[in-house]
Amino acid sequence: MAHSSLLSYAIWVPIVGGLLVLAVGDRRAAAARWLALLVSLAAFAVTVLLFAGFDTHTAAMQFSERVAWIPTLNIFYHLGIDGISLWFILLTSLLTVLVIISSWRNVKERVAQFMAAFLIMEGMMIGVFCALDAILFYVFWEAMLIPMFLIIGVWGGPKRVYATIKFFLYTFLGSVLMLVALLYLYFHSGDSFGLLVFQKTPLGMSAQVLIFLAFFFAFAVKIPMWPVHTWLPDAHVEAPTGGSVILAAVMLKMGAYGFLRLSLPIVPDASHKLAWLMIALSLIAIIYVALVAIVQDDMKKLIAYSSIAHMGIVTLGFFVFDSVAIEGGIIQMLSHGFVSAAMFLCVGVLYDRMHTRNISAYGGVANVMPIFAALMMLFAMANVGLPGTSGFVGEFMVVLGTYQVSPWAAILAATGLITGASYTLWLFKRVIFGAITQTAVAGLKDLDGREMFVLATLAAFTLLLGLWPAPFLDIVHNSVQHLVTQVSLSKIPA
Amino acid sequence: MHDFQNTAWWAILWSLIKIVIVVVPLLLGVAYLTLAERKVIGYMQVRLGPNRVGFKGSLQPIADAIKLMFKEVIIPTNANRFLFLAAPVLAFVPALLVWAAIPFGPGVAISNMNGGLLYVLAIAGLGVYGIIVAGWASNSKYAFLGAMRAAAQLVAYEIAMGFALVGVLMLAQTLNLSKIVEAQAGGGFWSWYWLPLFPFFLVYFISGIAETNRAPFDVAEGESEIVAGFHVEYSGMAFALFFLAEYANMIFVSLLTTVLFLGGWYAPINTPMLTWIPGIVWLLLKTAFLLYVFLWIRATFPRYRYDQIMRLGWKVFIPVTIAWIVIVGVALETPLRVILR
Amino acid sequence: MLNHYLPVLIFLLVALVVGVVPLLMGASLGPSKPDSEKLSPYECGFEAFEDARVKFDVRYYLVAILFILFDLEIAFLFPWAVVFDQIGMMGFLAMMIFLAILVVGFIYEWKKGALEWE
Amino acid sequence: MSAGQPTLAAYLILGAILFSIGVVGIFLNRKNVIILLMAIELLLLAVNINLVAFSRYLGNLDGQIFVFFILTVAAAEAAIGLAILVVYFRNRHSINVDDIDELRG
Amino acid sequence: MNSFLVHWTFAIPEIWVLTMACIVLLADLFWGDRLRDLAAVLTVLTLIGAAVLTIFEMGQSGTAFAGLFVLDPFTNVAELFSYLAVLMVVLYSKRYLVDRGIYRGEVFVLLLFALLGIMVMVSGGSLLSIYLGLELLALSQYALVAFYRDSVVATEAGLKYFVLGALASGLLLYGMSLLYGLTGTLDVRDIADALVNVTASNLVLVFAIVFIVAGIAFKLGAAPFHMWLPDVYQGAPTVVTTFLASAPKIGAFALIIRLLVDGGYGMLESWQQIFVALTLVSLVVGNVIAIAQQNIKRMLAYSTVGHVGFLSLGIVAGTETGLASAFFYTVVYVLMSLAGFGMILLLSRVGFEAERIDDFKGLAQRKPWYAFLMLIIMFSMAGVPPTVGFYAKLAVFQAVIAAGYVWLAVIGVLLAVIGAFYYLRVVKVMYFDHADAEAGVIVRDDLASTALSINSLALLVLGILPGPLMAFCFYAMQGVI
Repeated sequence: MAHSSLLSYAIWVPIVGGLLVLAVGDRRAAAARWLALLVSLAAFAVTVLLFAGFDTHTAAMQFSERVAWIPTLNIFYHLGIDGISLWFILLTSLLTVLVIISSWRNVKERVAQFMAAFLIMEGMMIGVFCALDAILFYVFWEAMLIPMFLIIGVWGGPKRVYATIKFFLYTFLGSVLMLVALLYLYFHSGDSFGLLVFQKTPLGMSAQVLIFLAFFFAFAVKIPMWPVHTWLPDAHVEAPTGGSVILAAVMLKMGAYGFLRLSLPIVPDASHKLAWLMIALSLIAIIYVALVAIVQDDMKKLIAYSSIAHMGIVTLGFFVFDSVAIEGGIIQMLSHGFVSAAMFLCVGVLYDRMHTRNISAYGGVANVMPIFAALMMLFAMANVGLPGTSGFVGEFMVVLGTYQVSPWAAILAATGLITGASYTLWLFKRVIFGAITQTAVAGLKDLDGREMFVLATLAAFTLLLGLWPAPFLDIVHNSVQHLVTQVSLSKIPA
Repeated sequence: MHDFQNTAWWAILWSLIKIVIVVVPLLLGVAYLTLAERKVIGYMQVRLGPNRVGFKGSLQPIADAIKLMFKEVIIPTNANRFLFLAAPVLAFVPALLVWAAIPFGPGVAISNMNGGLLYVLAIAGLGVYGIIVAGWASNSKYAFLGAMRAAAQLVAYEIAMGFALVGVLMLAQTLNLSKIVEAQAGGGFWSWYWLPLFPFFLVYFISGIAETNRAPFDVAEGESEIVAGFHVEYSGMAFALFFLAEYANMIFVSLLTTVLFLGGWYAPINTPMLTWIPGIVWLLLKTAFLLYVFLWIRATFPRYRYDQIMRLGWKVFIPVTIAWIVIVGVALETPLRVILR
Repeated sequence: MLNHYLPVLIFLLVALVVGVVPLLMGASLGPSKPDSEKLSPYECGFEAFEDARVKFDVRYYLVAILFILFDLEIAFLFPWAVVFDQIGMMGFLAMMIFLAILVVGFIYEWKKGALEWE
Repeated sequence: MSAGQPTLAAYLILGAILFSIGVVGIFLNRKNVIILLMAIELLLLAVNINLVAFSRYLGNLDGQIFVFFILTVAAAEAAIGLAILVVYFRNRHSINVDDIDELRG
Repeated sequence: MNSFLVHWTFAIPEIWVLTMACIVLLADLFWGDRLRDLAAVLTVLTLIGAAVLTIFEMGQSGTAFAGLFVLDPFTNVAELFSYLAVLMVVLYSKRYLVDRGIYRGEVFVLLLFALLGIMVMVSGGSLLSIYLGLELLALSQYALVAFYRDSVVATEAGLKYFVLGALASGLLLYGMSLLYGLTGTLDVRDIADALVNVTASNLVLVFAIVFIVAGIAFKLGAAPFHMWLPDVYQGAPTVVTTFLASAPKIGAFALIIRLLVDGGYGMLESWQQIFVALTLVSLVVGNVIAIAQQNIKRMLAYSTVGHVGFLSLGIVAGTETGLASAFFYTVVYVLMSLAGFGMILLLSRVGFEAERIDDFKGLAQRKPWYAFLMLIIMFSMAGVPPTVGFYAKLAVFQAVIAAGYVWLAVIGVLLAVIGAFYYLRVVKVMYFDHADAEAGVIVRDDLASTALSINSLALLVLGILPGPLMAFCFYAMQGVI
């Protein structure tokens, strides 16, 4: 293929660029910012090339690269993407650009390190989406924690240390069990770490269940699913805006991606067997966590809980094993990527001005920041899942798909969505509408150019995905079909 | 009778007989060595020495022994009673025990053991415990100093002594003392080991003087400095045992030097005239000569300070002996070995 | 083998008897009239201090330690010397290497002043 | 071996007893570090008894050669142990085992 | 030539190191006053020379000196890593020693002798030579620990180390004596042959194995035989701790290879069971107790116990792959602890040991580069990719799962998570906390900091490209069984 090392570029351009930014140093902050922006744009360009060269007619892996990496242990540097990965790669590189722009002014300390952390993390996240070798996957998966750990810990809020260590240990704990499962699979797949080989490896039911549970811990923590979600609100509240954006928009997706790439195809029988559990947990996330969200008075925390609920819809979609639902889940992930990112950015905008995230400190923001209010309105609607926005498409497809399999689950999920609508709208009402009660609010200035650009970009994608989802679905479709076929076939040896 | 000779009882009886044959003359020898010492040194200092008891003082040792027997054995306050009394025994027993391996003629010994030299070295080394224990148990500053000096002195000479013996072993190729003497047979005094191993001979004999705590290496006693040192608190028979041990050791060292370096019982020149004289006579003559040297040295040299002993042992003897071992070794690896063997 | 050492054992007993008996004789024949002056340790006429077992110079340890080491090296030399004729050039050279290392150590302690007794 | 001579087992039991005394001495001794050094010597001597007994029993000299080396090493070990003890004493003015408590946690 | 001397050339690296150690000793004795760096420079030359000589004999294998000496790939590879470890220690050491007035040639001579001990252990083909190597190493270590004789803690550490180290030697030796009695030979290969005829349930054999494994565990620092380790690591001068935590572990590993694999592989089941227990206890003790530590040297000591637990996973596996991954872990551990203790070394100065975790507060602001390096080191120790520490864990987990001990691997990974906590704490104080006023200056030492940078970055670079190192370590174990 012509672009045979495009994926490597997508991974290594930001990482190497990040190291360069680091080398520029904190003292030359301006240079570091510009270089970072340049690098992120370059990385974005690479991913756009990927998009341009992608063949939608096949479910096979594209842009494959396979080089022996650690021959002693049969580990390969094996990359490749299908329709499912492609979108997340694009999402990642796009959001990194936006995060860098949005952090332009409001990060003042250790600028170069901050930018570098994001760039390096970008490369690793893309790596997760591209990796086709289990160990490579795991390496990117884990390595990503380091920059995030630092981002929250160094640039975060007052309780950042607690939050970041909790974040790290939760995710680490989840992942190491996955590692054991991957190693176990190695020996049952004829000494290979290839994810594609794993997918063809026959496995007995009990082994499958254990592997599924190991994967489950890794991915459920990351998504996060109830009851292992408790790190997320803390992490979000303490993280700097950029960190929250990446965390919500990309990192959470990784858990879901893991289910798609690993759990479903590798242990289909266990997935079926334990689907009830996954559905139950998803529903709890949708309903219970939404209720929890209502009572929050910290905006970030509220959005964090809403993220958990939204990701519940995603997992629900995956575990009804219906192609519509799965596609819906993927769309929901993308949508959430834009919307939650935007919501966090909105909160960031307010926080930069007021230095509080307490809902009661606001009220009547619309009066002084009309443009901001309008944009935030759009995102709130999308978060609720109003038709015409991206949120609607995903949620609708999931509920539709679920209904065909389990009407009750679909009804419960729909109920949860209504709860979701209530807290988002209530948040919006309390912050944006009403009379100005606080003097500080009266002095707020509307969005500046950078903020406008960032939010507008996201708004565009939100609307695009909501109004015209077909191109998104086209790319995903073949891969999902392939996945559904894989899941439907039992791997238990006869 | 023949059966009896094979029983264990006979073995024990025969051993006892041999022991008595050795020990009784030894103790007499010790007694008269004290007299000889006083006489010899007396003459060297142009005095007469003891001359009242018996003919020209010939009963003096007996008188001394009887006197000591009736003296009070004082045990100082705060002394460790048991160790205080054990110390003289500890000094005396090895002094006797070493004689077990000494050959008086070809194969003639209380025990003609193969590891004779090792045995002798081991037992002789125990003697110093008596001194150290005595000094420690006495609870007296002078005694304690004496004990420390004894230890320091041991540390100074013992290594050189060991190296000196290595030379003998290299030539003799056996640890059996009797066979070491036999290895020196052949010509006459020129085939004895004192000649090829002359440095070892000197080192060994000087170390022997130090081992017996004799002047000029009598720092452990040092009458004029620490008033008799380790045995300052001893009196009566307890003191006598130290005394016996010291003189028995003198004889032993002289005899062993004879065995190792001066051809044991062999005559100095291998002519019929001299070889008719029994070997034991030659042996005793040589020993007597060395004993005389002991006394001569005592009368001649001032006492070494213990740091000087240390320097002598470590900085002179050890380098010399190591070098000579190498020289002997090299010589043995070359045609020169014909001369040495 | 054992018959070489039986005499030694007997000799040991004899020597003990010969050592202990005079001591007992001296104790029984001699007078025993202790008084505190007589029993106090000799101290050149001064009143005796309570305990004479004072701490002493660390140098004793140093030299004693060196002594232990050298003394054990001799333990290697003895068997070597006894079989000198049978081990040939190999054995000779091996011991020379050993001695060379020993000498290195010896030079070291000499130069470091471990042998200076002042 | 003739009757009446100690059997191999007897030597091994002796070795085991000595070894146990050494180990117990190291762990139960609360008084003096010198006693620890002695206990260590005892361990090595117990091993030596084993080796010599085996060597004689097997008619194979290797064990005795090993003993030779162990003796030397034991001496070197004692030398270093004493040296450390001396520097320790200089710093702390005590060789009481219970006083060795500067490092804990 | 005498048959004893056949292949004597195999021992040329050992002979070279011995000769040079003597030369360094004498050279320093005579010219050390005028040329203060003489000993250090000569030591570095010695190491380089030894490496060259070792590389020259790579590929050869066989025994020499009537079986006392073994040359195989493991010998070469382990020796090369030992040189590297000592080299790093020497490069780091100067300023620390100068500051404390103990920059003396003896330190380097002792290091060389310790190295020689390791080399002899690594190439030991007989219980005798292994024991002698072990003791040469141990005696040098005791002396090194107590070398800083004005320090109360150092001398106390030396005393503790000595007593427990001697106890360990005693245990090992007792086991060796039983093994000798059972097989009638000291040569490990002959022992292996002789053990074929001994039933595994033979009580004497079981005793022998237990004692030998206990001795090895002591030397390795595996719990519950780890009591000496925290005290010694904390008390010893940091230069010495750096050494203790590096090359000697290769030596201890060699004990396993030579005694248990070369000699006792027939008894695999017996010692495997003991190692399962050792692994479990080490993992738990090391990782859990480390959390409570305030002193970073002590923390790293407990972390060592934890690492020993991890590397024993590979030994538990007992396969060639398992041993190879355990060896790889050992090598990686050596690299990591060199860097970790090297960092403490560099940050310390007179009157300030930089050994409290709080001393690292705000390092990211004061010295971002050092903080970054320490970050790499800590994450590598925690086993987080993309650092080489991860692959070490990966390899042993893989081996132990292959051997069917999935449960052990699960416990291992869980404790790895607990372990991550205390490493993160160091990162936390460096990056998230603000500096105390007192902890300011860092004295320049360009050579050492360059070495440290290389060492630490190597953890990262090897994490991205671990292939060659791993292949090298696996090569070392080729045909070991």
